[in-house]
Amino acid sequence: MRWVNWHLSKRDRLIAGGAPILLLVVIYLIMAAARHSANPSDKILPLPGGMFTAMANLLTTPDPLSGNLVFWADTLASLQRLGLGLGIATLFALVLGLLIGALPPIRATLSPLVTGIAVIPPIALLPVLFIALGLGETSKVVLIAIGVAPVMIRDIAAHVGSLPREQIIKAETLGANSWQIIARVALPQAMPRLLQAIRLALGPAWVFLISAEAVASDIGLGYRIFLVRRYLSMDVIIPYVAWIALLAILMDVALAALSRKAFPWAHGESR
Amino acid sequence: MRWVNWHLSKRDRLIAGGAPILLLVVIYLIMAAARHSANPSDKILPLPGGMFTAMANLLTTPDPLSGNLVFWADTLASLQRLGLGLGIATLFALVLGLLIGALPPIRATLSPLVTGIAVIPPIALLPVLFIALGLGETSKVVLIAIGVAPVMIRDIAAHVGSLPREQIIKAETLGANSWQIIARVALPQAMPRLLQAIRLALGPAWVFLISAEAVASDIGLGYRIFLVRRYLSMDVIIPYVAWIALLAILMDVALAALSRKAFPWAHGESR
Amino acid sequence: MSALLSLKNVWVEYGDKVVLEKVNLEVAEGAFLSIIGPSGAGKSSLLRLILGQETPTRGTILLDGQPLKPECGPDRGVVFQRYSVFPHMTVLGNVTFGLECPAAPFAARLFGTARRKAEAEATAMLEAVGLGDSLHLYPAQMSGGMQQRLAIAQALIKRPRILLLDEPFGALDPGIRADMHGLITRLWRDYSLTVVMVTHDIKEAFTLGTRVLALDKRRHDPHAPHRYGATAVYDLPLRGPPVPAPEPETAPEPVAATN
Amino acid sequence: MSALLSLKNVWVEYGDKVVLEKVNLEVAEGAFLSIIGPSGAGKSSLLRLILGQETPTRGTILLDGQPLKPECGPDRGVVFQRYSVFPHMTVLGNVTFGLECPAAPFAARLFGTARRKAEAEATAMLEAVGLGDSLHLYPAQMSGGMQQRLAIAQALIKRPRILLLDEPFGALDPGIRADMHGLITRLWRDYSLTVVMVTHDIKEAFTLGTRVLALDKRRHDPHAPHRYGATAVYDLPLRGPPVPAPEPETAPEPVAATN
Amino acid sequence: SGGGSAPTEKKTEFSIGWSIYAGWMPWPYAQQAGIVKKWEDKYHLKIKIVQVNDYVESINQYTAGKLDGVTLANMDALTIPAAGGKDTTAVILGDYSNGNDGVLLKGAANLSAIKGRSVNLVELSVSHYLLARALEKAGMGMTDVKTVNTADADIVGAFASPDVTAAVAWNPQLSVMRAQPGATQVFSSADIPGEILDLLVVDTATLKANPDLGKALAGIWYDTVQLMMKQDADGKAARAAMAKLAGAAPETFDSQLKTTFLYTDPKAAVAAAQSPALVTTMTRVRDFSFSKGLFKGATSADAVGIAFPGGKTLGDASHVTLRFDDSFMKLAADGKI
Ligand SMILES: Nc1ncnc2c1ncn2[C@@H]1O[C@H](COP(=O)(O)OP(=O)(O)OP(=O)(O)O)[C@@H](O)[C@H]1O
Ligand SMILES: Nc1ncnc2c1ncn2[C@@H]1O[C@H](COP(=O)(O)OP(=O)(O)OP(=O)(O)O)[C@@H](O)[C@H]1O
Ligand SMILES: [Mg+2]
Ligand SMILES: [Mg+2]
Repeated sequence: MRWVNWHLSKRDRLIAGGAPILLLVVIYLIMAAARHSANPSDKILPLPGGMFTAMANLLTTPDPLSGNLVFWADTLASLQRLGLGLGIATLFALVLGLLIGALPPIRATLSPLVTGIAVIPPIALLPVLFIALGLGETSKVVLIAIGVAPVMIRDIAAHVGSLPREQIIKAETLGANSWQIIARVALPQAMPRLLQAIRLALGPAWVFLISAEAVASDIGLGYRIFLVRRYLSMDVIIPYVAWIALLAILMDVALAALSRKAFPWAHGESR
Repeated sequence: MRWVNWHLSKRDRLIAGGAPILLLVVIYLIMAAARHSANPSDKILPLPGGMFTAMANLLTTPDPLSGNLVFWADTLASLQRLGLGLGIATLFALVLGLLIGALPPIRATLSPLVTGIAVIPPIALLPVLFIALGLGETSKVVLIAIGVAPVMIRDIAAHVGSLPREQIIKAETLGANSWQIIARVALPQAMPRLLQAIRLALGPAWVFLISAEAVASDIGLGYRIFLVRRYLSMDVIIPYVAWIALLAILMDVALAALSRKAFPWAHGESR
Repeated sequence: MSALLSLKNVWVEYGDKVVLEKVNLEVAEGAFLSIIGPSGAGKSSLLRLILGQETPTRGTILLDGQPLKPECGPDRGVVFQRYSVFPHMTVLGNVTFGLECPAAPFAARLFGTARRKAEAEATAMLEAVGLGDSLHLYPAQMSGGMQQRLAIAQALIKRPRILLLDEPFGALDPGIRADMHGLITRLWRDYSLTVVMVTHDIKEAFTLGTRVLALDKRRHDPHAPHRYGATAVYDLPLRGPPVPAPEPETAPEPVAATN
Repeated sequence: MSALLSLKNVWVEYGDKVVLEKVNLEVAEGAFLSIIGPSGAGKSSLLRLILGQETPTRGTILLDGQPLKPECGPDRGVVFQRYSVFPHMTVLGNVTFGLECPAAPFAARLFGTARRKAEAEATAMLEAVGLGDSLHLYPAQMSGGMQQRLAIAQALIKRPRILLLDEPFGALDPGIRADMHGLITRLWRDYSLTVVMVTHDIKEAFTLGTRVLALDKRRHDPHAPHRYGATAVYDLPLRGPPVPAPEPETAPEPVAATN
Repeated sequence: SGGGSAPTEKKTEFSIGWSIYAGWMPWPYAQQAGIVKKWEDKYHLKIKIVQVNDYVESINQYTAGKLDGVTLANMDALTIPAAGGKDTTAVILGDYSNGNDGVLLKGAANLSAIKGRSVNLVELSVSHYLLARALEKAGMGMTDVKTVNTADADIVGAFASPDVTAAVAWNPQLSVMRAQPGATQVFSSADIPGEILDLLVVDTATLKANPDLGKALAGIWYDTVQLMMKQDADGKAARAAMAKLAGAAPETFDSQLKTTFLYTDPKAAVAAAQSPALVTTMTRVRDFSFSKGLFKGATSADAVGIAFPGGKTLGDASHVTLRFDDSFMKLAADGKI
């Protein structure tokens, strides 16, 4: 049977998908064990035991500031910032993406600006951001939003812009004005793409969150990572990064499921 | 006339697109002037004159390490890294994106891994990256590649995976094996999307380049920005960022033009 | 009666390929114009011109004596050759949309009784095209012929002044096709629509139309096949009202006048 | 002669919607089977089953006495109802592709003389379907009927053992349709293909086919319209070879035997 | 060694990492001015002087064994490589910060006003130590302020933001921040002279196997600092070149040098290394570090052993990972290199 047609069963998919990840874990363990046998206090590739101790410590120590347990306090703070930043970015992507994609005058006006913002690395202009927004939560949330929104806006705009022209004309013959075309034709068809765009933005969003928390912060997963990076405490960094990856993968899976559930027409077999 | 149908002339598009950018520049100038009238030695929002002097200095001073003029040496070093990083990412996106998108067994095996890598913020693992790859060019190029490739891979894979099933079946009835389906059906149709993915990846790629140069480098646009940030020399940072934006926009425009030129079938009016 | 629609010396060219040349056409209000012609002659292009989707490279098009704006409104309805419906709306949603647009310019949706009324009207129309059983399917779950009927229902529910049909019955079996003939004839008469229909079925063209237009190339240069475009080679006004298609036994009740 | 293709008690269901029920069918090698039936009856679904694109919810399908693999090979050729061609290949590329695949399993492309030979063969086929003037157009630049003819040429150039046609001539004008009838009949006879063709044109079904199958629902429950699926309600073997369509004056030379 | 593979064998190629700081600029200048080459030729070695833009990353790279030596502060030498089990030798005691680190307040002229404020600083760095010492001297404790970790590259921009009113930083950032309207320096390392030391450290095993490396480094260092401190045109040119390498104006760099107590004379450096004050300083530093939890898993501040010239040790003598070695400076003082 051709590979293009070789559909695996659910169980086989799990096995196949797990294998490379397991392999990486095993390679890591072997390398870590080798380094530890050479230098028992090696910090760069900690053994599971070491990570376990370090994490147990963070899971049981209360944070001096909030009184909550450090690990959960970090998680909560980061998720809040991420949620707000991604939420704002999504909102912008939807509104501007639809307007830019559907309305030529808006496209002409805003598209160069969005492209410009998209290609300006926001971390290069952090000082300006600080002056404008201070050093508090706002600047972190805004950094995430500015970091991921332009790509999302451009993605949605391109998707809306490539809707078949027949659909727009059909809507016009049905008496739709520009607003109705946006609300009833472009918006619903942009939604699955928006969810896909959020999924693709998750990775960059975490990058910007961590960068923001590295710059100035007193709590958060990125704060902790950058604090202990000073001491090359990979026994904290690796579990934290794994935890971030797990959270992000859960969000990814949830978004994919939401898309299939909410927009069945976009996932059915085409005929 | 409805806004959806209001197509502007080329000249009007230029005016409309330039207006908001001009507006931002004017706002900046007003704010800078206000700050300077309050504190003539303000460093945060430099006046054009100050930026001009600072840049003239960098444009005429030779770099002590390489002997070339600082500004051009920085530009060249950064562009080289960016080109290599983006090139590698593009290659991976194309090969893995095609395989994951077209072949279910590969999809089952690699898709979870790619998702995992996509959501791990590479910035958090910078120490590991630099330790594994050293402080040379490799680590910077790899950071860019790791930073942008997963999003691109997933984008291409999703695009290839959503090619109409009829096309695959049609190709099979024409005697195509999996390889031929990938090479002749999936690959060419993925190309315009790949160019679009590169365009969207330009912004993040610059972010990763600058992050890498901030940590370990002695030349490059990002190095210079982080070097002078210690002195809050916004008179250098702002022109550098503007230069980065200009370079990125030129690349963006070139890629868009390339796509229209090389893949006319993907840009023609649909009927 | 002056012409509702008039094309004067209209040309359509793509690069150096001439598709339509020197097309002159006057369509009177209330006419049922059938257009026939070989594949690739430019029939669909002609409909696109009337829709405002494309502009002629040369010549002018007048609607009600005014130059045609390059955009389309609810005065025109269309069934495209590749029956395109909205993939994200159910069958019922696709048809109700046309009723919601004028009624809810801001909300873009109807609610409550207004919605139920619109849905009832849409359901009646869908029953007339034989899709009464499939109200809640998405287009991707339907057969080609069902999608085509949906596109027809979607266009007809608006009762547009000018109805543009591009091979509307091509994917239908003879039984359902006869039903559709009956339906369209009835609506055409009851609402005095003006219909422009492209078809490959000569019998259909003559049975339904009050006038048959044949598009084809007048000249053909075998060494430069693109140099000559198609134009109206025959224009046959048929006398008298068109013979309505025989009412088939299984025909549904006419939909008319629910609004 | 034992059956080339046999369906035994085949059902197709979507959720609780029954589309095909208890379909039993034996197709002999060399047959020309016409399938007719109302829109939405399941004709395209039946073709998808034979293609291996879908698997039946119940029952078995045998090809040459072997259970059908759930994938398709070059032994079957297809023209889909919504004539899908490769949008990124030119007309010539679309047709040449089928010749390149078996000849260049690794390069996936032909070069030099081999390429010129393949292109000559493809051009001959394209001239037979009347697209000789449009070799370098992309599908998006062609009319509906031209795309349909391209899809036909693409399938015919492979001379597949089993040819599956889903309303292949629906978008063609009578003149070109007659040419196509001639072409397909000739290829069917010369290469002893087995053809399964869905059509809405009853005359076409009887003219071309050696056997006509009517798919429809046997029972219909108005309160539960989805509970009953369609099955073969008539199966008429026509005696003698089919009457070939009259050779039209403008018919191109037969393409056959360039390879 | 902490780098995993112990480079105990003799080798001829070494890399020394540095990052931008007034007291470390002699290293890249020595490279540029050919002084490194001179000593390379003398001892038949190759020494690569590698710039790492990010200070922490330069130490990480050293700890991971990618660099044979690195420039760092005494506290970081203790808490990062030494606490991480990497046996490290301080070959050169370059200078101590004599005002290069400072505590800044906005809208107040006195340290006591810091009470209750949020202080932006690089947590767990010498800045943190300086703050702790400042609070101690003013009769306060760490609980009297709230610290916000701020990256050293961003602290200038952060301090320009109106909602930041207190910060601790080092030069060159410090001088820029101090110049901002309304900012006052209320405490500096000049108030605790000799406690913040800037060192060049080398992996102990590498040094043992290649003593010539220590000699060459000492030679390079004293050649360079003596050249730069000359009050003639050569000295001025050297300082100007260093300023350029640091991305600063010559005047700025000169003012930073004023707050850096450079041990230009090897004899002074040897004396400082042998002085009991160094033991006191290191005791303070390690107690502070231990209190901040920087000795991973250790139950007492004695867990990390520190050796001083003359066989004195502090903490666990069987587990010495930080050694102050005056032998190479002594050789330089005696002109034996
Ligand atoms: N995913 C699906 N979910 C529910 N019903 C489906 C789905 N796919 C197909 N169907 C139903 O299957 C039936 C048969 O479709 P098919 O395309 O085979 O019809 P057909 O005989 O080819 O009709 P036509 O002549 O209009 O092309 C239709 O009634 C359709 O609604
Ligand atoms: N973008 C384009 N570039 C070049 N030629 C084009 C383009 N678009 C359309 N054409 C040509 O215009 C001609 C008319 O197309 P049109 O769709 O109007 O034909 P038609 O009469 O509707 O045919 P059919 O009966 O097959 O639908 C075709 O020959 C087609 O090749
Ligand atoms: Mg057409
Ligand atoms: Mg069908």
